[in-house]
Amino acid sequence: MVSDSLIGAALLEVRGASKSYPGVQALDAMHLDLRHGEVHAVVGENGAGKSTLMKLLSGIDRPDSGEFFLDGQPYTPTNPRHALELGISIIHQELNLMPDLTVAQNIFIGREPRAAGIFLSDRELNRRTRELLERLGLPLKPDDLVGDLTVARQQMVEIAKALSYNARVLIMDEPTAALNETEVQTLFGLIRRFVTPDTGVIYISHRMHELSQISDRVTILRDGRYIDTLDTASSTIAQVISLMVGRAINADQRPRAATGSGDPVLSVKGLNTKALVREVSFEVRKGEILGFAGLMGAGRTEVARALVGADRKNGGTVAVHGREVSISNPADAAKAGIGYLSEDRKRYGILLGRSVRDNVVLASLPKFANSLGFMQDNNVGRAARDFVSKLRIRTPSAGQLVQNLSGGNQQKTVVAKWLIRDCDILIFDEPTRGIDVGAKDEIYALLDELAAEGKAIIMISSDLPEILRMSHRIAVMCQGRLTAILDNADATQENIMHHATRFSAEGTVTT
Amino acid sequence: MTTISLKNRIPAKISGSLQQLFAFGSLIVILVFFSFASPYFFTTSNLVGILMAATVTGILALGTTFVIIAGGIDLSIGTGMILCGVMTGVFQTYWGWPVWAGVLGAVLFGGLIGFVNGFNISVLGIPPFIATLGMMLVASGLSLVISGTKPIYFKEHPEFQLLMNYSVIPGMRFPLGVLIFLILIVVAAVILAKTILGRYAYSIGSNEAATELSGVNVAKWKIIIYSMAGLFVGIAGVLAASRLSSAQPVGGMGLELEAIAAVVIGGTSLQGGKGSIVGTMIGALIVAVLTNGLRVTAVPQEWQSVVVGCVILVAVYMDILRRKRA
Amino acid sequence: MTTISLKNRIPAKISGSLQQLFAFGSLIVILVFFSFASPYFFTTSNLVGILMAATVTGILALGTTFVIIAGGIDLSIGTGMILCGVMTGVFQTYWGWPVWAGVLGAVLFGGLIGFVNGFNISVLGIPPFIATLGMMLVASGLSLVISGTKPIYFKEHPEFQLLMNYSVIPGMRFPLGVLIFLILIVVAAVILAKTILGRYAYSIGSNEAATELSGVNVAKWKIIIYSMAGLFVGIAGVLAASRLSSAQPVGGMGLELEAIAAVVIGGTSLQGGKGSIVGTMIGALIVAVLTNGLRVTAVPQEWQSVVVGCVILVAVYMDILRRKRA
Amino acid sequence: AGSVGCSSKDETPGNTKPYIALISKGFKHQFWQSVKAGAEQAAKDFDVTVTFEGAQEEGNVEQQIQLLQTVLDKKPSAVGFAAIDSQAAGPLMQQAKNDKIPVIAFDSGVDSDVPVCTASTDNLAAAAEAAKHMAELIGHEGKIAMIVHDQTSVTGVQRRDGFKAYMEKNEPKIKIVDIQYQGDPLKATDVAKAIIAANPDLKGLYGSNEGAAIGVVHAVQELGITGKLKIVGFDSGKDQIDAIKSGLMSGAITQNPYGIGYETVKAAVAITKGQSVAKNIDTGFFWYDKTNIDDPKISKLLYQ
Ligand SMILES: Nc1ncnc2c1ncn2[C@@H]1O[C@H](COP(=O)(O)OP(=O)(O)OP(=O)(O)O)[C@@H](O)[C@H]1O
Ligand SMILES: Nc1ncnc2c1ncn2[C@@H]1O[C@H](COP(=O)(O)OP(=O)(O)OP(=O)(O)O)[C@@H](O)[C@H]1O
Ligand SMILES: [Mg+2]
Ligand SMILES: [Mg+2]
Repeated sequence: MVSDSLIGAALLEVRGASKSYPGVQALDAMHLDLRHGEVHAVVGENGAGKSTLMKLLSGIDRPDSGEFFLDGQPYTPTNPRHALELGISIIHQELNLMPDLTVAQNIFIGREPRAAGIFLSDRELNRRTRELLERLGLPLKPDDLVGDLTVARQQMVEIAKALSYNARVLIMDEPTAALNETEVQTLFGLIRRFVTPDTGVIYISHRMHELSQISDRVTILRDGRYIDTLDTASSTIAQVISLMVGRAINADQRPRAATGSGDPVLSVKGLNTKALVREVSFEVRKGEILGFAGLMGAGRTEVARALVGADRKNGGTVAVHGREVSISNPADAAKAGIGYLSEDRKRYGILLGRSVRDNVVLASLPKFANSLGFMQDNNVGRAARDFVSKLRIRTPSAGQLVQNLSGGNQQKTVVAKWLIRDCDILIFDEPTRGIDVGAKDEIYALLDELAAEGKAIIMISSDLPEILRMSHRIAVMCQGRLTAILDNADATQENIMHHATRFSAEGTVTT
Repeated sequence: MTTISLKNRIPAKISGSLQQLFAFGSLIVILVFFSFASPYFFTTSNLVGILMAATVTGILALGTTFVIIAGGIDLSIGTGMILCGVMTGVFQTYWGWPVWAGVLGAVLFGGLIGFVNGFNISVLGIPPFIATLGMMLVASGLSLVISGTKPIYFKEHPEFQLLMNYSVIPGMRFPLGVLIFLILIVVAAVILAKTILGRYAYSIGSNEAATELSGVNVAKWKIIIYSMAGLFVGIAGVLAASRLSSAQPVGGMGLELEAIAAVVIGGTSLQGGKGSIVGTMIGALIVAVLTNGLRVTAVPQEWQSVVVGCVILVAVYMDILRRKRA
Repeated sequence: MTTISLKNRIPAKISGSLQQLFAFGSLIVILVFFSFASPYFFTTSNLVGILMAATVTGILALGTTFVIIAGGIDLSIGTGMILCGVMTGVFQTYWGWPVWAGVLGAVLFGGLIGFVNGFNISVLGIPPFIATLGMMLVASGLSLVISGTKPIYFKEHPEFQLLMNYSVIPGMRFPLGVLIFLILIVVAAVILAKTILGRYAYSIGSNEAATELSGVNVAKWKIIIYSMAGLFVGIAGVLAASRLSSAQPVGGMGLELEAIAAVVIGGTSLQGGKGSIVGTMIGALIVAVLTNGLRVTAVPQEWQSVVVGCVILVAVYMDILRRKRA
Repeated sequence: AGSVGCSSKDETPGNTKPYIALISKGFKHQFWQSVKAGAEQAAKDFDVTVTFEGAQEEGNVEQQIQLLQTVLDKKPSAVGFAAIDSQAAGPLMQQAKNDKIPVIAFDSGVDSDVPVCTASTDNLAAAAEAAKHMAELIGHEGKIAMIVHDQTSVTGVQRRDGFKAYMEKNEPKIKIVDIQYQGDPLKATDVAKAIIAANPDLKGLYGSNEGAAIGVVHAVQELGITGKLKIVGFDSGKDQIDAIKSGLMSGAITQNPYGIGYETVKAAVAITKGQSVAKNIDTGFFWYDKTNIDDPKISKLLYQ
């Protein structure tokens, strides 16, 4: 499908790249051509092989067969250093930062400014970083420890680092998965500024509506194979999705009525934390999905973590089914029937070195053990297989190590963990991060099902359409305070943004 | 595609034990080598002697496997074992308890040492290295203080020495202590592979924060894991005392390194989250067989540690090569 | 909001040294305590004696700090140091090299040991624990083999002992060895905080894969870090030999634990990525002061290790409490 | 020297007794505990203050030097010193001399002109005595092996060399087939078993201290070959005494640890009073076996 006339015009070209891992043909004769001065989107379902292709381009892995060309010259990267030297800079799907180093130290690792030969010049380092961050308009401080930042801010560090290389080809693997709308627009601004007739961007995302905003063309792959390349301007989202999944998806946005009737299952009163959260009070009712919206750093994650005892509360009460419970750690929370799915998958979500099976049952082991503590491995296996097929986790078997799954499939694994646990109250913090459109739909359906079963669900999401689609009511946070709780019927994107940016916070506002 | 799906069908268990194959291969090579090098090596009594020599360190390594899989470390096992030996002497000789009570008491005392370690680590938040280093020093001093720096002899209970030495197979010197060791291996392997405790050990070692956020009471399980390691320490202490028919208050330092080495040679990562009892036992046997073989072939002692060091490096390197190729 | 932004504004350096405050506090408490407990304790000559006692372990701990910050471990420093001592004996006494050449040779030999460790770890991929355990055994054997199991005396160069013992301040016994130790502390602190080597040590320990992805040649830097630790081992070995005016071929086992303990008590995490030279030195001094104080106050020797163990636990726990509150 | 430390001895109220510091090679083993007991008895008898310290790990020169340094800084009236490596203590011996602190060597000699006198056992001669008995026990021919508690310490080396030299010189038909080094009783048991396995025709085994000797005893017990092998040992302890009484072990050499401690302090007291003492105080060694073990002259040298 790639016409020969393009050769020579292409900045970066992939011809017939294949790669297999034990049990998986991750890429199968894949094609891609990135032209000078374009933003080229790459889409495909979870596990389609997008990240694998990027790993080959950055020299982390070697293809089994196939060729790459950079400016028409054969390009065979041997390691990440080599790729960087040739002007290819990558933001990987998984964050690759040093948590114990500062923002500045992370950005310039390997390129530290020096004074007198061997000595580092931290002043120069911080100066350059400040300059870079100002130029990019990113709200980061050079000497903050990266480990103290939220995922979203860490993602920004990655972006700043990738842009600081003055690369010719910038590859971004789901850079917006952890960002919300405002930050996404900032990023798009950066990308547009980056693109010149001499450079190009490969952009991977599961957020379909972003494609028309940022990309010139889009390449679709399925099961590791090249499907098609379209001009974004002359194609529709529906078209792209159907090529991606090979079937129709009903991405409708049903407006919901408030459930109103159910009894409150979870009531939070006057929750405070040391850092940010002030006097947050709300209720979630039986059968209800309560959405949490807000800008980055609004404190939604912090509310959830304090609620389940992962962080220390500074006052406030939590009642479940009307009875006050004392929660000082996540085990207490689980006992009280509250489960929390973290936004930070790698750090707080999965056991990378363990199997899918071990991961999905982690929260409910006692359910799978007999009274003597012996595991009933048949039941474990059955449950794991059940959820692997229910959530379409793309894996050769339930025994596969999670570290060998694609990012989206790892996320599905974490979701499955909480579905198996069967809590009365579920807090999902960015549950669809990195999940493809088709699978999102399945997760939405599951959440609806759970709500219909009478569970109370909190869904924290930075994806406003998702919040609007899923929530019965929507809580909006701004700077650690709850600024509004809206019924779905009354909520619009503008409305929510208004409350999310209301800096004159005078305590809890309810509608 | 066919080869790929075929590969998938090999159950994880078998490929898991294939993983051990090389370390096991090294062990076999060493066994074969010494069998040719000395006619006295591959005799029943020498092989039983090797097992007996491996018993104490091996039992310590069993408990340590759990601790290391859970991402911890235990430096107190060597001197803790000495202290448990002294305690069984105190119970039986000073306090006149019957043998069974003295043994049980000392084993539980080992559990108590482990419990304190677990408490210091989980509840007080002291890093495992420091917590167990502190305990190592305390235990080594207490052994001397409690015993008055003298061995305690089992004057009242000469039969206590049978615990290690009683011959279980008539006509053959197969000591009860070795049988206990073999039983403990099976018990430990079952606990690790089949019970919820084993699962939690792997989970905690793999990602403690994620395990905690999954609603698991990590503090509790860590205390249980260290306490269990402590029980193994108690058993090792009792068996060592039984073997010498006396509780020796000195020594034990360095045993922790031997036990940890057995675990790590067996493929368990100090990062936690991975490992197996089979691996640990192969690791322990490699060291025990090598040590015995070098003695039997009368290699000068100053060369022995050079050879042991090199063989460990080569064996582990071969293992890495093999995994890379696979 | 103010508190948050305020917190952010405190530069990392100052909050870093505040972190050390408590461990430092423990040290002061111990110093004050012994000053009241014994009139012999707070005398110039005893304080210099403490520094002298801390010199060898302290120098070993300096190199170990880099290794641990980079996420590694080095068990070979104790016996490696002994081997370097033997080598300086070989160079000076057997081969008749002049003192400076014998010293330089032994220090470089230490660097070679470290290089081999680094090579085995980075290039062959052997886990640091195993690689350095193997080296520990090899070095301990080689010391005996090379020396013929006898101490080597510096018959040709009696002045060699001045390296450790020469009094740098006239009229006061302030030995050159201690001065060398103090200089090395400064050198190590500067390397760690101000040079690219230090930066990469933190970076590799914090996230090795990410460092590699950022284009840093991790294998090379790990080899450099282990080699540097080896140089410290060489210096420690030479000073120990100078102090004893003889190269002792045995011992060293256990020193690695002492050095690692100093590092960890000083707040460096065995996970890597964090730590400081100041912390390590406070850790080393806590142990040295405590040991000396207990001797000076003539606490019965069997109680000494009990006390040291407990004080380590309490000091580290206090440190944790303080950080939690902050 | 530190000016504060110099006169502090007199400043300590109620502690004007002469202070004698003993630095030994170790303190955990019963041998040293026995030396300590003798020293403490002498302290009582002569009304002086005595401290007794040894390296935490027996044979660790570095640790011992640090101990010595610490006590020298306390300016004692006299120091008793059992050197692990006497040359290694050279600079400190010089310091003691400069500070006019008399040094008495005990257990083994100190290779220096500083010590005023030495209270010790002749380990070479003692080991030769053990060899003599071993030769008689096995009928002056056959294979024997040795387990020596330490490869490098003076006592280890002397107890090995004394034994070996005697055999080489006087017993042409006796062959020493293996020498291994191990002083920990548990490990010595495994070592002895390996040696016995490798040498089925072994006639005798020698253990050079308590740990090594009882290791040999337990090895023979575990293998069930009591009587096939002659065992000769060193030092005492209940296990060894029992083994000798039951005939499992033929006999052993005992030193006089209690006497070493006592004589050291006694000599130190004499020196502080300006009296002269003999340059060498031989505290002696004795062969004991089934026949003389209950002899009061012997039994008072044995520790249980
Ligand atoms: N190291 C590995 N070992 C085994 N399988 C692997 C490995 N890396 C990737 N895979 C498999 O290769 C396939 C493609 O994965 P890849 O990460 O490229 O997907 P992706 O398109 O990036 O998906 P996502 O949108 O979920 O990130 C997946 O089935 C994955 O499980
Ligand atoms: N562990 C931490 N240490 C220091 N500051 C933190 C920590 N966790 C959160 N914060 C700060 O608290 C604020 C709230 O972050 P939080 O993650 O709760 O926001 P959020 O609304 O969930 O937004 P996001 O989309 O970034 O997840 C941020 O300013 C963040 O920097
Ligand atoms: Mg991906
Ligand atoms: Mg959040």
